[in-house]
Amino acid sequence: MLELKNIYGGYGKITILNGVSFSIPKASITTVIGPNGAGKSTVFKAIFGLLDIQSGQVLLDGKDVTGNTPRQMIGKGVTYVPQGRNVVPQLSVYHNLELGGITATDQEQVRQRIETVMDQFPMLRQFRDRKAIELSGGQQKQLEVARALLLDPKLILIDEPSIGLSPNLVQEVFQTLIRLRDRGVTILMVEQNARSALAMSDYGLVLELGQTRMHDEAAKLLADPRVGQLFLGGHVGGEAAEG
Amino acid sequence: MNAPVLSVRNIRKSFGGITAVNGVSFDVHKGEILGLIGPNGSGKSTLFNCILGQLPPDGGDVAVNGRNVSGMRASDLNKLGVGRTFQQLSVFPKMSVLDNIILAGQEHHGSMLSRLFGPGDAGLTAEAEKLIAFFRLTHLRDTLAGSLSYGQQKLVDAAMAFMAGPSLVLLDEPAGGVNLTMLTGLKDRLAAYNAEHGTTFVVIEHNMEFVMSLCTRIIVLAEGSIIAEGTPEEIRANQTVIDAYLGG
Amino acid sequence: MTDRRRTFFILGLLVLAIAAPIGQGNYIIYVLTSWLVFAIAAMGLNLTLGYAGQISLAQASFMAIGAYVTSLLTLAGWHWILTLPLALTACFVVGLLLGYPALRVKGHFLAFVTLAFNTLVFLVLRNEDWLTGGSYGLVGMPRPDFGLFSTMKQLHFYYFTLGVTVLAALAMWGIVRSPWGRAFKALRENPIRAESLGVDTRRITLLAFAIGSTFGGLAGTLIAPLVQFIEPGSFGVAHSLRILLMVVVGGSGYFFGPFLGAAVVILLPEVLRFTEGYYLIIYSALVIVMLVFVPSGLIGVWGKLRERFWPRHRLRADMKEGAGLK
Amino acid sequence: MSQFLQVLLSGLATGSIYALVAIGFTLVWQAAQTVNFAQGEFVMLPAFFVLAGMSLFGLPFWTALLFGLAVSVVVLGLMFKKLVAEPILPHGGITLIIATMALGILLKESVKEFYSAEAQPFPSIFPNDPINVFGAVLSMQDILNLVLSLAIVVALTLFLNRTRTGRCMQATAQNPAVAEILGVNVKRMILYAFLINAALAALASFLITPVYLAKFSNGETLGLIAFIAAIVGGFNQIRGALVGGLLIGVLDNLTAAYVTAEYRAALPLVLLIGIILVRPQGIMGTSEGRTV
Amino acid sequence: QETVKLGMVAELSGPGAPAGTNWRDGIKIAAEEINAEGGILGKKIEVGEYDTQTDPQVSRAMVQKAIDDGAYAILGTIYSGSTMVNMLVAQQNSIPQFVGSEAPSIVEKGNPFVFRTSSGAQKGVPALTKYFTDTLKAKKVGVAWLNNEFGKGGHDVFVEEMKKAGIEVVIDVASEQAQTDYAADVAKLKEANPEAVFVYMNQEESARFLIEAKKQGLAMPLVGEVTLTEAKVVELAGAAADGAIAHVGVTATATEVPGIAAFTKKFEETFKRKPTHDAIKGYVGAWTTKYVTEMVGELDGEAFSEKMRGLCLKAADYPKILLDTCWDDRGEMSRPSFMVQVKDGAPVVIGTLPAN
Ligand SMILES: Nc1ncnc2c1ncn2[C@@H]1O[C@H](COP(=O)(O)OP(=O)(O)OP(=O)(O)O)[C@@H](O)[C@H]1O
Ligand SMILES: Nc1ncnc2c1ncn2[C@@H]1O[C@H](COP(=O)(O)OP(=O)(O)OP(=O)(O)O)[C@@H](O)[C@H]1O
Ligand SMILES: [Mg+2]
Ligand SMILES: [Mg+2]
Repeated sequence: MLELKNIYGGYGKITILNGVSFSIPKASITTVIGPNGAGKSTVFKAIFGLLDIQSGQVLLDGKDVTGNTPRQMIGKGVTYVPQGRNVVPQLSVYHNLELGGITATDQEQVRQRIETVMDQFPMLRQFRDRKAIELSGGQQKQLEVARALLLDPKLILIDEPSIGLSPNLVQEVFQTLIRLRDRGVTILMVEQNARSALAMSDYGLVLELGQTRMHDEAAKLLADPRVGQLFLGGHVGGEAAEG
Repeated sequence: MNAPVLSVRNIRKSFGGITAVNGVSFDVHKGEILGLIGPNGSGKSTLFNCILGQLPPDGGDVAVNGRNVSGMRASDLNKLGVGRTFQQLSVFPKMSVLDNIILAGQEHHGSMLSRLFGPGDAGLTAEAEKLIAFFRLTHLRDTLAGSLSYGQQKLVDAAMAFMAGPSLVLLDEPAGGVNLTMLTGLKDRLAAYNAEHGTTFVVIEHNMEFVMSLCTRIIVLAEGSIIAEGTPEEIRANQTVIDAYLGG
Repeated sequence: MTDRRRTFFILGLLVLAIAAPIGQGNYIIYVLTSWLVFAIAAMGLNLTLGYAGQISLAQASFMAIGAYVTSLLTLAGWHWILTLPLALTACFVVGLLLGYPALRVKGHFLAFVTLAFNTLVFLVLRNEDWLTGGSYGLVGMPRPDFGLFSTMKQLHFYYFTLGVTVLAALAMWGIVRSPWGRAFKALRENPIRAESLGVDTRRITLLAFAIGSTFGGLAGTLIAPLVQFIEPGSFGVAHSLRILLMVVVGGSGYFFGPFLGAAVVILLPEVLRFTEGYYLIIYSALVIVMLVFVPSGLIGVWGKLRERFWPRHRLRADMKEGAGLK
Repeated sequence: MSQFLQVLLSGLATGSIYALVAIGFTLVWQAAQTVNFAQGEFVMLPAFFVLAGMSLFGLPFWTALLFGLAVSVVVLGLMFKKLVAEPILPHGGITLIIATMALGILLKESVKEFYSAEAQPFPSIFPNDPINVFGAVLSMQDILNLVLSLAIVVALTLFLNRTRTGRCMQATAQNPAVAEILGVNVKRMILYAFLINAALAALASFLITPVYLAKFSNGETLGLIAFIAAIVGGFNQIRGALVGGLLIGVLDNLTAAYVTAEYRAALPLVLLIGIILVRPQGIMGTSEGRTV
Repeated sequence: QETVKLGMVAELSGPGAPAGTNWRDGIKIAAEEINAEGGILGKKIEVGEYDTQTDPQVSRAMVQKAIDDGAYAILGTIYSGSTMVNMLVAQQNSIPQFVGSEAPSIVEKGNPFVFRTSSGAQKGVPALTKYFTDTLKAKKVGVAWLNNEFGKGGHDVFVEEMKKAGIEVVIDVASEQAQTDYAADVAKLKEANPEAVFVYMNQEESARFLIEAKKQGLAMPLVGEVTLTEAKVVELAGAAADGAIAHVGVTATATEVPGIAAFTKKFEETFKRKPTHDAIKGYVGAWTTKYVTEMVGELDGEAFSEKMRGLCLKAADYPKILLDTCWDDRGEMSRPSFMVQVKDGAPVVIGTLPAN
């Protein structure tokens, strides 16, 4: 489905990605983990056309999409939820959602989907006409996640959806991702909430120093003592994370 | 008995029809690590902003060490030893990591004038470097803080909170985006600091593992009001909290 | 730049500044002197704009205040050196006042508020002619005489101005290198966060304006004896804009930016003389081109060129620490 | 009494001109979140395109107007966007503001050097016959200015808030990075904003130049007063421009007639400072919301 | 020395550009003619152009530069504010200077090197007084003026003169440079209803004022000094300018004077527009430099200024001086002047006033 071949790239003169290669199959969830600053978000930017790639290739369904613009990527069925806060501050919640489906040809369908996601995140309906900037941090994140679900994507790139979400909503988001995967959508996710994320994923990917260190079934990574020691807070095989 | 380090009485705040904080009162005593949790939009950040002078509350009082500080500006509160972090990333993007951290401490050293005529770093470089090393950012010491990754900025933010040697720190989601290993370090550091200096912490966090293992007492907020209060064990077992927040 | 190289560089500049006017005609010396004067004004604005991030289009009005105070008093027989503290204090105080709107608005709003202030000062200077001479201005201010060293001659006045400039630059250097400088930057980057870290942003904002304005006033106290004529029109909004462009063209937020910027603005008409009336067109077009390619100003050009022609790809800094997972 | 009425009505007429220009400011703000310091020059220039069309190509007046409109849209819309706004926007708002200051000088000086330094007469589009209103005199032109600025405010407000394209423009202005990852055609939205702005500037130019006369320096005060009108009215609401423009026009005339002519120019400035101190978002403006 | 250098220092950019460019172009014509006649004392003249950007400080630098470049005489500047500063520099270097400024104070500073090319406001405006007393027989007048250093000069002299003549100034309206909205000004004049209004503004302001006056139906005579009836004003104001009256020193419309007619023709051919009085002033300044230098017989600034004081040149002997002209010992000039009125879109000379 998605394949990265030996990607090098970075910001200005600094090379951050030093040969990232991996491929993920269709209809799977892959979680990327790694220390802060490893380059996880940078990989997502590289895929989505937001980074100058010095060398290497990004293949989507076998076709070379290296250097495509974000608009082209959306056209090919890829959506992206970046890290941090990404709402349009002065537009209402509803209009923010509407923007999520701006590229769709069938606006009627978008409207229906908006109703669906508002059922899923009732807060959105409650605050439908408030400016997005007025929402709390977690509410804004809900809005963003909901917005990414409005199109019918083939591939979702989602960068740390759990930041700021309350535990029950993290579960809700993860459940939604699982349902999507079951419908055939491919999901590539970064999570620091790594133990619960890996627990629901098919594959795990460890990134360090801008290089892929490990790529394996999620369960195997969870069980790997070195991974636990280095990236999962040192409590290998300990009690499962709350939430 | 000593006055509580922080005493919040009946704070209320609403935004055009929405009541964000609805009469919240609680005390925090010296040396406590208090957790503040609750669903998204329950008013936690707003409460912090009201306590710390970033937002004027509609009503209620705040006292620090027995002294009424309602309406006091954030910078003055900070000089009383009250530090905080923000939920959003809030480093100074076009300043180096080192400068960010020195800045967090400099206003506590000497008078305004002595800061003009004294040394350029107010004598804080060594202390700042220790913190940078602890958070594994040494290689980024002279990098502009704005070009760090999300988690790294979060760490710089946390480091700044330690810089002034405060007696009370309010942390708004310090763990979000921080790698689990680093998070363990942060937690240990907070606990050690608390034990060593008797510093009091109030922590908003959605990461339950972090909250439960760090905090001595937890307050749960929902729709602007306190719905539960107790030890981590009590909270974990509280059905109302599970329904409103933790989920099944 | 290492400290040693920087010291050499600065000494070199100083020698250059001392040697520059020797053997030149009066006109060239006059131009060099006004370069120094405007560099001082731009240095002040650079503190307000470049370091503290508060855009101000009122710097010319502080030159006006400095110039009028000095002129009125020297015409009344005071010695320049005695008028100086008065002029600077006046500018400091008015600068504090100008800072007040900045506590409420930022960016372009502030630009227009300060612009409005500049116009108000202009109107007062023009309309209160009992004091200021109105639109006829004031003429014939004496140049200061320091016993053995009289500045009546153009060259002497240049060295006098150079001396003042060096002192002003040292003062500015002290300010931006101190914790105050860091607080100014913090104000520019994230005032709310700065406030929560104990930076009294209100005071720092007002100071950013007051100190910047004082430098403007200092430039004013020099322009009065230099030109020996002042009138309200010489301190209009267009001049504030000119000073702002000096700061930006040189490189705002860089210590030497204002010197470079002032040099360009003052000397460019000379270089472009052959283009006759077109030099303003060429100049403004060049400014736009520069902002497209080197938004950090001329000071950044060298870095940009080096990157363009000798690109150096750097490895990420944590690479040599090695991976945790082999 | 008739003097008062005259001053009031003339104030409204002048105010509607300020409003026309101020609309451009608020539009560019809502659609690109930047301020065009050359806006006054943008209004000065189209009249010269028309004059050039008439004198260089011998076009009849109405054709020359269309020609002027077309050239304005290309030069002040398309070229401004391609050559100035788009490359500089990523460097930040303040940089673009300064670039537009330089652009203002460039336009002004170019007109002066390549066309004329002197004022030029400009034919009026509407008959200039005076219309008597209870002893005060207005012209057809005055009334049309008022009606047009009102109509434009309504149309633009509807466009920005009620259409998807309008909202995409707002999104682009407020958070271009997000607009881009959502698939909004960011460049196109910026282009729309500047094209509309250019067309509006041209329209304003054609309406006001018969009264103001075509002169290279016309933009200086006009730009300043229009901007003040926009702030006073409320920068983030198109209708703020109308309110601010009319208010300043009327107050300016009243001051000149009844208070002081010497300090007449100070009035809008004092109003500006006053408004900013008591209500920074302007009379009609809404606050930008949460900051912490 | 091969050539005689003249420093043309004028407002080539900035708000003064219209005046400055005309001044320059007048001088260009003069320079061509002078060189065609063999230059000054047999040496070709070379005119260096220096742009003051309408900024007094720059103008000072430019005069300094012209002198550093070896200028024998300075031609300029026009804006009084600039002249006030830069004449100090010319004086220090003993360089004669012909200026286009009309502010009274210029010749009151005791500067022996400065000479006017048109009479100052304190001569021009009093010439008008007679018109108010004798022709209009006015008892109550109004004044509308531009509040800058040009307008204020005229305004002050006018108010003084009216006081002396026993005429009451019932309404006094100041306006701003580049003002576009004259509604309040005209409404005030209309309300006060004086018998005549003295209008003292620059060209475009005059035109805008006339347009608004027509719109509101201001009925009394509008009388100005120089600018009000200039071709440019008439072009801008169109029909609204009809009836406006002004006193002018020299004017391109005074075609019955042969020198002026010839100059006007040449200017129109070269520059495709009508010359303003600034163009004529520049022209006269350049020619005077030639005439007087050749009287002195050598290039000597001191001797030149000595000669100029109290000098009278007759147009019959010195045709390019255009009209009989005298300079007093302060550098003030006097020559006959004209009353002009706009009729059917063209200024027409309605009377001649003797030199005063
Ligand atoms: N805009 C930028 N300019 C320069 N360097 C950057 C920029 N953004 C990130 N970097 C650097 O690139 C490296 C990787 O950043 P990235 O954001 O990809 O990390 P990450 O793995 O997502 O970390 P985190 O878990 O903290 O989100 C970091 O060292 C960071 O300093
Ligand atoms: N400036 C504002 N204007 C309008 N509403 C606001 C504003 N600030 C906060 N609110 C509202 O107040 C409520 C509480 O917000 P707050 O940020 O305190 O929540 P929180 O508990 O911190 O949530 P989270 O866990 O998501 O950060 C929310 O419904 C929010 O929409
Ligand atoms: Mg990341
Ligand atoms: Mg919050």
